[in-house]
Formats: sequence, C-alpha cells, structure tokens
Amino acid sequence: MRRYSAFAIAREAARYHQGWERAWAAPEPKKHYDVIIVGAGGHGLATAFYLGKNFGITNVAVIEKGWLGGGNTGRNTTIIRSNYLQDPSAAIYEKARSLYETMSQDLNYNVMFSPRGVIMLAQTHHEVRGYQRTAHANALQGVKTEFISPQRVKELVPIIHLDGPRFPVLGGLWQDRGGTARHDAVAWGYARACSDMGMDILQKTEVTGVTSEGGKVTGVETTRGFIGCTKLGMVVAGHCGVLAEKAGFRLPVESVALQALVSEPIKPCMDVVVMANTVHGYMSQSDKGEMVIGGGTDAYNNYTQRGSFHHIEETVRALIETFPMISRLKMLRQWGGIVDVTGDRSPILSKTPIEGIFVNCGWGTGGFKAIPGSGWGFAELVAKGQSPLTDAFGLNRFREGRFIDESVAAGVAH
Amino acid sequence: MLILECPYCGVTADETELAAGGEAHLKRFGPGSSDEEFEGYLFHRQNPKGVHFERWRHANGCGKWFHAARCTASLEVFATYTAQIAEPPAEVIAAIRAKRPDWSPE
Amino acid sequence: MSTRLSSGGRLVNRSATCEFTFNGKRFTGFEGDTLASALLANGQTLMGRSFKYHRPRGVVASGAEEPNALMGIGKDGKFEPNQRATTAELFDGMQATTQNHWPSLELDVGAVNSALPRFLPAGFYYKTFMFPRPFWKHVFEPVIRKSAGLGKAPKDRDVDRYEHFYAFVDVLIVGGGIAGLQAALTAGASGARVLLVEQTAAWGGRAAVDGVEIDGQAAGEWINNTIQELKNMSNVRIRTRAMGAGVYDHGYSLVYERLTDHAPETGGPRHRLWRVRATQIITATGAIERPLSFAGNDIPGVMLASAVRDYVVNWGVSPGDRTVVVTNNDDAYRTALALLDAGLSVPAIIDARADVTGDLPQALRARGVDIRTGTGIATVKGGKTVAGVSVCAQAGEGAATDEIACDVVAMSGGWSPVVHLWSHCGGKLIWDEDHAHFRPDPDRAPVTHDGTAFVRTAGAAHGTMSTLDVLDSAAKSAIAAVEAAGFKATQHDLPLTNDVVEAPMSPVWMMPQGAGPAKRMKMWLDYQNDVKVSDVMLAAQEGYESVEHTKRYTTLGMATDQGKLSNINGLATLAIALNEDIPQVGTTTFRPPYTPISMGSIAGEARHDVFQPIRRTPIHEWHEAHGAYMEPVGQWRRPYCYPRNGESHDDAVAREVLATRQSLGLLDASTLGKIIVKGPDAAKFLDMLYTNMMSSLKPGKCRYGLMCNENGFLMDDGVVVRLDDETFLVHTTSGGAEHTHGHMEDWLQCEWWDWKVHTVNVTEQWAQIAVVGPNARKLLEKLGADFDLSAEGLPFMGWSEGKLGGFDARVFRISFSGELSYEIAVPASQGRVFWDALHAEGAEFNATAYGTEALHIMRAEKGFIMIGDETDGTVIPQDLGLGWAISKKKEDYLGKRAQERSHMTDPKRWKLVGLETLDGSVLPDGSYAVADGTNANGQGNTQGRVTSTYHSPTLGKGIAMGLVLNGPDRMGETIQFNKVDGSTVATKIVNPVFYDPEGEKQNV
Amino acid sequence: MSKASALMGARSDGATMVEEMGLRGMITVKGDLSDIDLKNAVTGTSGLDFPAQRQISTVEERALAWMAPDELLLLCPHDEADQMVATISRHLAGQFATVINVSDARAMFRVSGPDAREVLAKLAPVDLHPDSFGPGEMRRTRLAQVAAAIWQSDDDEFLVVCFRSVAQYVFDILSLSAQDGSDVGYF
Repeated sequence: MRRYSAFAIAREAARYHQGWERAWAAPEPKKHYDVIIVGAGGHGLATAFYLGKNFGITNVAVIEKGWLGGGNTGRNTTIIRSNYLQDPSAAIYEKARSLYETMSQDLNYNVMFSPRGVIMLAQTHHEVRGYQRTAHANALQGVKTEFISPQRVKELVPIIHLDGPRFPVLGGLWQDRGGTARHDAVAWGYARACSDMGMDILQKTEVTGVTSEGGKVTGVETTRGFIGCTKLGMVVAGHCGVLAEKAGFRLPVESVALQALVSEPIKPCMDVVVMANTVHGYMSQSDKGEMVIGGGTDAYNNYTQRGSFHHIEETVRALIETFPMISRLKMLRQWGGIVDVTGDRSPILSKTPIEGIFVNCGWGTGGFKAIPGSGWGFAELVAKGQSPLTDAFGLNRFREGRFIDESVAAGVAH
Repeated sequence: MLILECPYCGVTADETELAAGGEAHLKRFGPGSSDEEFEGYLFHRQNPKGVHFERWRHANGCGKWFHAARCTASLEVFATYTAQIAEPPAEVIAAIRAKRPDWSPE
Repeated sequence: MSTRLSSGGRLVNRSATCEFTFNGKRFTGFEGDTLASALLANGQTLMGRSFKYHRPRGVVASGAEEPNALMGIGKDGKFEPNQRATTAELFDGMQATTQNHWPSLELDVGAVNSALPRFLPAGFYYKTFMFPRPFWKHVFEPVIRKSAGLGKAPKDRDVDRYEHFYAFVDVLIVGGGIAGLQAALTAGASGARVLLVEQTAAWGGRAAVDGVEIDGQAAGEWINNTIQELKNMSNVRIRTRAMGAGVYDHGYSLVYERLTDHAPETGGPRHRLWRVRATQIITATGAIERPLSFAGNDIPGVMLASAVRDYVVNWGVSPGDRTVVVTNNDDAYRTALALLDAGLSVPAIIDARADVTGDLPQALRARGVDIRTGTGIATVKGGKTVAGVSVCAQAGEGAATDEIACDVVAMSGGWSPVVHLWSHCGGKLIWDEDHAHFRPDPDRAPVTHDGTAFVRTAGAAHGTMSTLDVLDSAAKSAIAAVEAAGFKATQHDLPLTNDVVEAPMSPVWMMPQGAGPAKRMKMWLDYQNDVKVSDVMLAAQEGYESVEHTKRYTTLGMATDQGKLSNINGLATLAIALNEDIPQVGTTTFRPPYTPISMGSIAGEARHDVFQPIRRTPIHEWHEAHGAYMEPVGQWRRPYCYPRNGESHDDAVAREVLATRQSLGLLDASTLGKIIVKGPDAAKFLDMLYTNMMSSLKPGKCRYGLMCNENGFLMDDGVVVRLDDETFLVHTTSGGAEHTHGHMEDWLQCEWWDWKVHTVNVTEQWAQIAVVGPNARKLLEKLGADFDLSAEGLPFMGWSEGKLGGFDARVFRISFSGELSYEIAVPASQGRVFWDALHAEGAEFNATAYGTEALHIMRAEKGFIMIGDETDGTVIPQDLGLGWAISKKKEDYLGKRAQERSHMTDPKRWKLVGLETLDGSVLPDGSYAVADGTNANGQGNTQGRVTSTYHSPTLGKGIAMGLVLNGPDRMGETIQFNKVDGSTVATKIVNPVFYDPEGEKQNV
Repeated sequence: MSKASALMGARSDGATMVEEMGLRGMITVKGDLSDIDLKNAVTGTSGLDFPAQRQISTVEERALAWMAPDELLLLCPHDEADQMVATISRHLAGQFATVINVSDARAMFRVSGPDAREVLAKLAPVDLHPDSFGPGEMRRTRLAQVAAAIWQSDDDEFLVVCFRSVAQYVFDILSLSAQDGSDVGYF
C-alpha cells in the first residue's frame, strides 16, 4: 500500500494524479476463507481489520450486497461519545472512542476525528439526577465526563437559548473528548487497510443462503456462488433478522426507520455536539458548515429507508426552541436509515445456536460511535470464542432477564 | 406517513392520530411457561421484510386498538381489522394472498 | 457587460421601481425582477464565491437549480443566508450581501486556493492532515471549517411566524407550466378536487419564453385564459409561490408556500407548509438544462442557454453584448434567436454535432449566424469575466483552431427531467437514449397504501419535449389520475401547436471528447463545491466506483443545489471512467426537499409559548402569582418550591418541610392520575394489573399498590380506592395517568376482551389537594363536613365523601409524608376556590403551600419509594423491600413470570437500604458504592448506588436511599460512595425509614 | 360557590373569533350502544336523538355524541350534569354500563367567522373540506399536539372540546391560527 501524505499528493500533482492506485482491490471470491464477515459497513470492516491486526487472521472475506459503507455507516449523524451509564456499554463505547483518537494514523487515512466535545443537556430535574448518576458511573469506568452548569453550557454553545418556556437548560453532561468523525472515511479507511492485508472485499455480492452441517457453519451461498468458511460473522444491521432467518434462527430484533437531516452550510457557529434528549433532538455542525440534525425513530417496522415526516417536524421544532437562530436556516436534505433495535436497545455481540456463526447487530441508533470498539471486541469473540468487551452482550441475556438498559434516565417521575 | 382505516370508527386516520403497538397476535405466556416460551413471547418478534401483522391504537380518536396487515417493504396496507381476535381472519389472509401470491402465513 | 435592455421583459413592471442594496451599494430594479435579473441589469455579474477554491462565480441559471448566486438577504431578525438570487423576488428596500469571501467579493484572500487546485484533488483531505495528531482538531480543521460554510449564521431570533395547513385532494399537480395547467384543466373537468401549485410567482413555465403557440394563441394568452378557466372551477385551487417540496408515503406531500418573502413588511405568516394528502399526484415539474463540460466553464459569464434566454425575454436583461452559444442540441438555437431579436450579437454557435439541419439552425443560418458544426470549446478565456473562447474540433484533444471574443457563453448539454418528486417515495427511472436523460419509468411508479401507483408525470418531467407531446402527456396523466381517484374523465382533443422539427441531440459529456488531464482539471461539474471532471475520474481510478462513493468522495452533487446541474454530467463522466453504460452506473438517491425549505416552516406554529403544550392544574395561576419555581413533570409544570423574599430554593424547601411537619402544609396534587375502573370484572382485572391483591380491598378503603410491566419491572404505583363493589378509583403518578390508562385499555381490548371492565380517565375532573400535618384534621373540622372526620370515623387508609365547607369533596386519608394527612378531591371547577378557602381557614395554623421538593424530602424521610427515583425501568419490587405488596396467593399478575427468571431471582441483586454519611453530609446524587478491584474491562467494581439523596430539614442531616449488594443484611456497615473527583464518602447502611419508624404520626 | 371554567370565557379578537365557552356539563356513558335499555336511558333523559357512528345530535345546549363503539358523550348545562348522571345511572342499575360526570375535565371553545374551517385545518390532520366534513359529524383527532373533538355547529362556526389542562394551549394555537392576515383562501 502506498502511503498517503502531503508529499504523496505533491508528487502526484506533478503528473495530474494519474498515479494513484486503487484504495481497495476488486478480487474474485476464493473457494474458502477462514472467516467470512457478511456486511461491509463500518462494523464488519472493523471486525475484519482487527481479526488481521490483533489475531493474524487474514484469510478473510467481507461480503457486501451493495457498496461498502453504503448502509448506516454512511447515513448517520457521526457523533462519537462514550458517556454511557452501564458498565458494559461504557466499556465498548470508550474502547471505540479511544481507538478513534488514533484511527487516522492507524489506518493512514484521515477520518477527521474531531474531539470537539459532546454535551447532553439536562432539561428536567430528573434528567439532572440521571446525568449526575452517569457522571459518577463514568468516574469509575475511566470515562472522562463532567456535569456542567447552564452558564458553562452557554459558554460552550453561545447560540443556545437556556430559558425556553418549556424546558430550561439546567445543566449538561459534558464529554470533552467526544466529537465527530467523517463517516464514509471510517469505512473507506478500514477497507483500504483490510485490502492491504490481503483480505477480499466482495462488493455487489449478496448472500442468499447460509449452509451448515451438523450444527456447524460451512459457508454461504451468494450471487457469485458458494463460498466456504470456517467461521461466519453476521454484521448486517437492519437486515440481520432476514439473514438469521436464512441461517435458521431468530433474533430479538426489529427494524425501524431513523431519520436525519442537514441544513445548508453556514459559517462556523457551534463548536460542540449538543444532544437534547428531553425534546428529542441533537445537532452538530459539520466541517462543511451544515447543521447535522438527528431525531427519533418510528415505532413501526420499516425497511424503506424513508421515515415519517412528523419526526422531522418534532426534531426541528425542538431544536428551534433550543437554538432559535436555526429558524431561518433551511433544510437541505433529509434521509432515513434502517436501524436494528433489540428488546433492551443495546447491541448483540454473540455466539448463536449454530457453531461458528457469530452475530453483531442491534446497535439501533448508536452504531457509528461504536465501530472500532465493536470491531475490536467482535474480532476477539470470533477468533477466541470470548471477549470481555462482548461478554455482557450475549443473546442469553434476554432469557435470563439480564438487560443492559441505557434508557434508565428516561421515564416517569413523581 | 401512513394512513390506516380504524375499523371501529371508520375514520381514515393519519399516522399522527395513531400509536403503533408492535407485532399482533402474540400469545401471552405467564407463570408455568418455560424460559424459552417466555423469552419468545417478550422478545422474539417477527421482523419480516414483507407482510407483517401489527397493532395500532387510534389514540387521537376513538381510543381503540386494532390490527393491520402491512408490507414493511412497500408500506402497502392489505387490511385493518379489530383487535379481538387471536389470529388474522380468513378474509385478511385472502386479501394478502391476492396481492402477494407467493406469501403464505406461517 | 450585462445591462437592462431598453424594452422587453414580460415579467417586469417597468413603471414600478425597487431600490435595493447589494453589498451596501445602491441599485435599482423593477417589480417582477428576481435579485439575479436586477443585479445583471445593474451590470453586476460577479455574484459569489465557490465553496472550496473560492473561485469567482456568476449566475449560471435562472431558477431553482442555481448553484452560484447565493446571498444573504435581510437584516437582524429577518436575515437569512444562502438564498438563491434567481428565486428571490426583488422588493423595495431589499438588502443583499454576498457570501464566503474575505475581505470582499472582488478581493477574496481565500481565492489563493484557486492557484493550488492541483494540490487539492478529490479526497485530498483523506490523504493528509494526519500528522501531528492534535493538529487536525486544533489547526487543520478550524482552517477548513472557516473557509467552508458559505453564508453567515443568523444572529438574531427569527421575528417571523410560520404555519401549517392540511389539505386533502384527489389530485395534486406540481408545476404550473403548460403541462401542469393542462393537467389541471383535464383533471378539473372530471369534478375531482384538484390543487395546482407553482414554485415561482408566474404561471406558464418556459412556454412563453420559447415562443410556443397553442391552438393559434400565443403561449402567454393561452396561459392567461387557462388560469381564468381554472379559477372558475369550484373544485380546483391554484397557488403560486408554492413549491412541491417532497412526496412521502401514502400520498403525503409537502407544499412550501412562501407568503411574504417578496413583501416582508406585509403582516401574516412568512411561510406556510402545506401537508397535502393526495390520492394522486402529477409532477409537471419540467426539466433542467445541463451544462457542458469544457475547460473554463465556471468563469462568470458562462451560463445555461435557457437562462440567457430567460433573462432577455422575461426580465428584459442582456447578460452581455456578445454571446457565443455552445450546444449539442437544437433548443439552444432559441437562445440565439432571442438574442438576435433583442438586438444583441451572436458571433458564433458552436455545435458539437456534425450534422445540424433542424428548423431552428436553418433559421439562424438564414439570419447569417456563423454556425460551427462538429466543434467544441477548447477553453474559455477570462478571469472574473468571460473574454472569449477558443474553438477546437469536438473529436480531438482540443487543439484550438481560432478564438472568438465574447462576454457570455450560453451552453446547452441537453435537458434532464426533474424527477425528484417522482423519486422521493420510490419511483424508478429509465435511461432515455434519444435525449440522454433519465426519465420516470411509468411501470415502476411509487405505490400508495393500496399498492397502486399514486404519482404520475406530465410534460418535460415525463421526458417529453415538444409542445404537443407535453400537452398530450399532461392530459393523459390527468385522465389516469382522476380515474384512479374514482372520477370519470372527459377525453380531450389534442391542441394545435407550432412545434418545429428538431434534429436529435447528441450526448456530449466532455468537450472536446479527447481532452487530456490538464483540461479535465478545468472542467467544472459542480460549480458550488468545485468538483471537476478530473475529480470524478480520480475517484473511479481509486476504486470509488459506486455512484454513492464517487459522490461522497468528491462531494459532487452535495451542495445546496443538490446536484441539479451536476448529477447527470457527473454520472456520465463516471460511466466513461469505468467504461460502463450510464444506466448501469445508476443515480444517487433523491431525497426531499426539492429545494431547501425553512426550518421555521417545518416547526410551524410550535414555538415560544406554544412550542409544546403545558398542562395546568386549576390552581396553576395561584402558583405563578405566588412566585413558585416550577419544574416540568411530564407536560405538567409543578411548583418545586415557593421562594419568598429572596429565599434560596433550599431555604424555601426547608421552610415548607418544617411548616408541614410542625403544623400544616398544602400541596396541589391535582396532577396525580385518577382512573375509574368499573365493572363486574374490575376486581379481577386489578388483581392482574397490580402485584398485590386488590379484590380483597373493602369498599370505603384505600390500598397502596404496585404495577409492573410484563418484563417484571416496576412501572407505576399509587393508591387504589374501592368506591363500591364494582368500582375502583386508581391513582397513578403524575404524568403516569395516560400511560397507565393506555396500558389498561391495551390489556382489556387486546387480551381480556371478554372481561367486563370499563376504564375512564378522570384525572382532570378533580382538583386534588393534600392537607398535611398535625393540624390537618383541625383545618377540616374548621371547614365543617357533613361526614365523620374523627380518627375512628375516617381512619388511616379510609375515605369518605360529602360536603366539606360547602365543597363537593372526596376525602382520602392517605399519607406520603408520614404526617396526619388527607388528600381531598373536589371538582376542578371548584379547585381554585377550595385552595383559597384552605389557605384562608388554615392561616391560623400557618398553612404553608409546599412544592415537589418538600414532598420528595418528606417521603424520603419516611423511606417511601418514588417511581423514577428508586425505580428506573430496571428495578423490580423485590429489590425495594416491597415483598409485602406482592401477593403470594395470586397465580398470575403482569410481570410475575418475568420476575421468576434467573437474573431476577439472583440473590446478588442490589436491595434497598437507607444511607447516612458518617459526617452528616449529603451524598452526591447518582453516587455509586465502590467495591475492591476492577472488572475485566478495567472498570472500578461497584456494590450499590444512591437512588435518592437529600438534606433532611427535619433531622438536620443528609439522608439517602440506595440499592446495595446484600444491603438489608449489612445494617450498620460502613461502605464508600464515590464522588466525581475520585474521592469517596464513608457511609453507613441504615434502615430506610428515618422519621417516625413506628408510624405514630400518620395514625393519630 | 363560584365555579370556574379553565379560561373563564377568554376570547380573541379578529374576523375569525375564538372563545372559551365556560363550563358545560359533560357525561361519559360507556356500555353496549346497541342495548335498547341504554339507548332509552340516554335519549329519554337527554331528549336527544341517538347518534350514529361519528355523529352528534344537538338541541340547544344539549348534545349527544358517538365517541367510540362503546362510548357516548352527553353535553348539557353544567348544573344539570349531576342530576343527569344520577338519572341515567338509575335507569341502568345492575347493567354493565358506566356513567361518569367529566364536565370539569374538559374545556370547550367556539371558533366562528369566515375562516373558522381554515383555522382548524391548520391544526388538525383531517379532511375538513365542506364536502367531507359538515354539520352532524364529530371528529376526534388532534389539534397540533393535543387530542380534541371538533364539530360544525353552524355555517361559519365550529366547536372544540379538549382537556381542561391544555385549554390555554388550545386557545393560543387557535388564536394564532385565526390571526388576521393569515387566511388561506382554500375552502
């Protein structure tokens, strides 16, 4: 792999950039791989990368129905944070966040990780207590967060309106090393690094069946023929239920639409990411200047990558209340993704009833920020059959009633 | 932005007048059921890319729960019907089959 | 130089002038001008700077597709950035400023970038700025962000208002050109309810500009007649300045109506966002002309041929004196004709086609215009303005044959139908070889709730180009639409039109065809984002082969115009680079809105006081008048405390607690949920709903109950009152009433539908006031009741009803504070007067209103749990020492099976205890009890957490409740709770009942 | 004893006017609507016709509305409500039916004037075109963010019922929508 650098650009400029090589190869499938990962989104590619980097397993194929990074990796609001309450969540998200810190250098691909800081606004007393609890948990989990005053919120976000008639800002949970990254670049950077390790990324290849013998996986049927494998990782987000069905088991997952939107670009006016959970909206400003806005999910199953407009409306009115200046900005584009939501809204990284098949799904609305940590832990699970990062996220928890519930701060009071 | 006809009051209701309630026709498992049955009842939802039976409440309206048969890929609604029934009525099955000849109930 | 022509301009009213400023300079235009036409009329051709290289930009289009001429318009609370000058209607007093430059439009320091484009190819960000690591965040990113971003952020609060409107129509027609008008005529004739919307202020689209005649009438005349005819139809509504913004599932569509943008001093809403439910939608959205890719095609003065024609015909503006037309089709010759008719010079027409024999070229030839066939532009000369073009053979590599001086280049690469609305909800496209464009595939239309097609297309949006075909397709689509909507259509006769014979266009994706890398670096595809042919080719070369990859890697089509000009040219370039056919490469997804719509319009009326409903109790005004500090509780706002004379909140709370404990407190508890559950099976139903037994409750008595969800977790709690054999009154938490009522109805309607139970949510029927403290009974006795108030007559957990001081009252003797306490419900209409009466009669007992915080402290002093504090959706009653409230006799209740799962019965679950710091301090909210060591992920181990923590004014020290591993077995043990600074607080495990553990006070 | 409605008769200015109508008696009746005893009890006590699905029958201050397949709402003068509840309950003694006074849980508004229909169409996701929605029908829906019931009471007059706690909100959004200069000119 030829390294990317300013010098390489200068060298290429002299010859009109005719010498750049492919970022990743376009190989023909082999007959058999040690590990097949289905799904070339961020999580799948990161899994492949860490299989190679941490465990020396490079006879790996990543199979993708469409184009790599074309699913939720390329449709999210790119927020990275690890200020989670429950220990297993904090562990995997903080692992991910710390890997984002050095990802550009590790992959020799600038993913533009921007640790600009994330504030989660507390707008009810109940929320204040919830975030104070998170701050205390984070202190023991090695996650650096701080509960800050409304005045400090205003210093960090001058465009915010603290005293709305409905939900005044009472403080916020601040993670100064949270931030954003360039979502496509994460997938592209991993893909380039995987390809460089000799792994095969098979795009436009759809898995049509999963084969097993004696309860053990043997390979996958694809639109490019049968491909054998010793181990199989399913990392297909919203389509995990459909794929699991092909393999003969069910997952406690439902697929719903999540929507996001961006404004037209404006000059920098907000340097941090702000999340307002009471009113269901969050916003950051991209390097291009667009205000990137996300909101809630639909409550019904949906595979259309389109959602209902009233969610956009709810989110926008909440954000206008929080940031009055956006009223005169314009919505440039809205889009939807299909997110896979589990019974406790936490992910599944688990063995399955079929030996050799592992599943990584259920990230719901929080997947992007987890990509490197998820890949790291899932690679270990696939390679070794166990990982401390993934232990708590097994499928068995639904039978045992051992949930990982991050929504505990929500709910009723008084 | 779905519209569904409430079978109780006959209103063609806007999605914002309704509340979605997840998969329909779940069989409740209570005390005495196995761990597997109970897990299935609470968590193992049908998540098809295609025909789906689901619960809706006409929340900003007559307040009644009803059922809908809907395609999760095209959002086509095959039928809505009342909630006091343990499985989809034959005419609903027929309406789906008329539109989706390849589909069959489990 | 551009200027106003001495005559002409079908849209401007030359008798009404508008004064406006542009970057502070004073200019004059006419009513009917757009900002762009007025600027051109004043000789202002430089209108902006590009996003990445800060290259000078002039206006390139005349409508919604404009990528370059973006301005900030207005000031203070009416300032809005990024407005297209081509769609902003001029008004007197308009203030416009250009964007994305420093210090000025003419001299932009950022434009240094344009000397370096070679070093800034597509994706260069991804390949550099990586070292040293902190530099991205602190050096590179801030510079990049500052140079990007286009318009300034508005500083002031928006002073305008917005609203929504719901309309239900049989047929929505988007686009008011002749196709839309014809469709409306045909659809209207059937009697169907029709709504026709047009994004601009004028009807008729391009027909009048293009000299179309219909049935012997000039287009303008036909348009006026048709509008009149439509206005006469009672079933047809027509609106201008209303853009079809998006099409969503089941016929839901957005129409963005701009009411006062052209007249901002008029009152009324600025924008109205229509949410139209249409049975059928016809998109008559026209087509957009494509630029040609030749070197220097981004220099101000290079414009779309149709735009040049529009400025001349519509606004009487000459974009320049000498215009070279460059084209691959006949339509551009209309521009040359229009220019000649206006007395302007057309030194040459450069046509990439070898054979040019259509009627239009022949007409031009007849007028002596130099038509160069088989040629292309080798390069455009100039910097901030066009100076001329050098001409070359289209077939070669671009060796210039000669140069032509000019100040405008009018280009046409053919036309692309506007397929956005068709595509938003899943309509598919097919590639039309003849016109080299994607057009809607009628066999793969978007489907609505019944699985049938609900979007149709008409006119140029359909891919038809001649007037006759446009009108024919419109009528046919309208007939199909009304029939699909259940109406009977009347057939129509095809009109007579003056169509000329047009020779086929010839796709030209690069000019000249064999241009080398140096030229390709100067061929712009996306003007705003500075994406060139070379960038797309580089993306393909590096493996970014999917159209989505290319778009994202190069930012092609991601600017504010969303690729209206660049997408097809970009796709074609990619196809060439990949050596694939264009349809194989495919398109990117079209996402709403068609052009950007204001956030204000999306929010509608929901802002400031009516952002969200605030629920008010009948006593709300008293709270506000008495200085209550309010807190949101669900949608309610409840007094947290009532600070007096500069008291701190803490002081106020302490005063309220002590006054209540010592004498008498009054709480507005109206927000508590109240649900009537009635019927022969009501008791059986409540036995299933609550963990405890409710069927054994006697009429006249109250019982505290716990409600769990099927997953076993505690969901709500409250006091259940048995009114009579078949009637219960269920109290829920504040904000829990609607949820609990919904939960009840869910089970009754969907699971136990044969049980005879009615539920009615009567929460708001009653004002409910807690009268609390040692003097509570005295106050009631003073008011006087027609029922027994004595300790025996109305014992703890009993209730009575009757007249109390003249009020219709129901009195529950229940206590959430541990004091002698009555909760008294009176009809809401009597609530405020009753509250006032309690204060008046209670004055001698120092009756003190208390808020939610005092309520919380008093319940915590008694060790009572609070839903939302002790519970968080992961807690089961067994965790809270509430085993006494879980019936062992019942075979079933909601949540029972769940509570039998292994993790729920795990003896290691944390259990509720009281907590007291050794130093008397208040434990921090949310603190965790630390345990030795770390877990496998290196996180500190824990053994419990705080659930509620307060300073107790009664006891003068900190008290807390929490969940602790084996807590109830560890009474008296000291453990450490963490603080966020890393230190810990030594804390003793104690009984959670801190105050009056024997319960003597509430039983007096 | 003075009794207070939610907004004590507040009203807005303008060509299209919004006013809170003060206290009105309202009684929820739940039961089997096909049952003849129930029908007789309700119609006999109120003197009103029994409404068909989604209909409301009105005589002066009294009205009887179909709310759901098992639910009616009876409107009457506020001071008659308790007596009506008692009378209907007496008729239905021993039957599975529920009769409850909910008068004070509600607020009632009149929207009148040339644009009354449009004012509602700005807030409710309902086809209010005169061909689709006319006198005699009551629609339960939402107005912006809260539940409400609306019906046409006269040519340019509509009545609105909502929960008492959100009366101020409903008054505010109706008044905003009725502001002069914001007419749509659609119906």
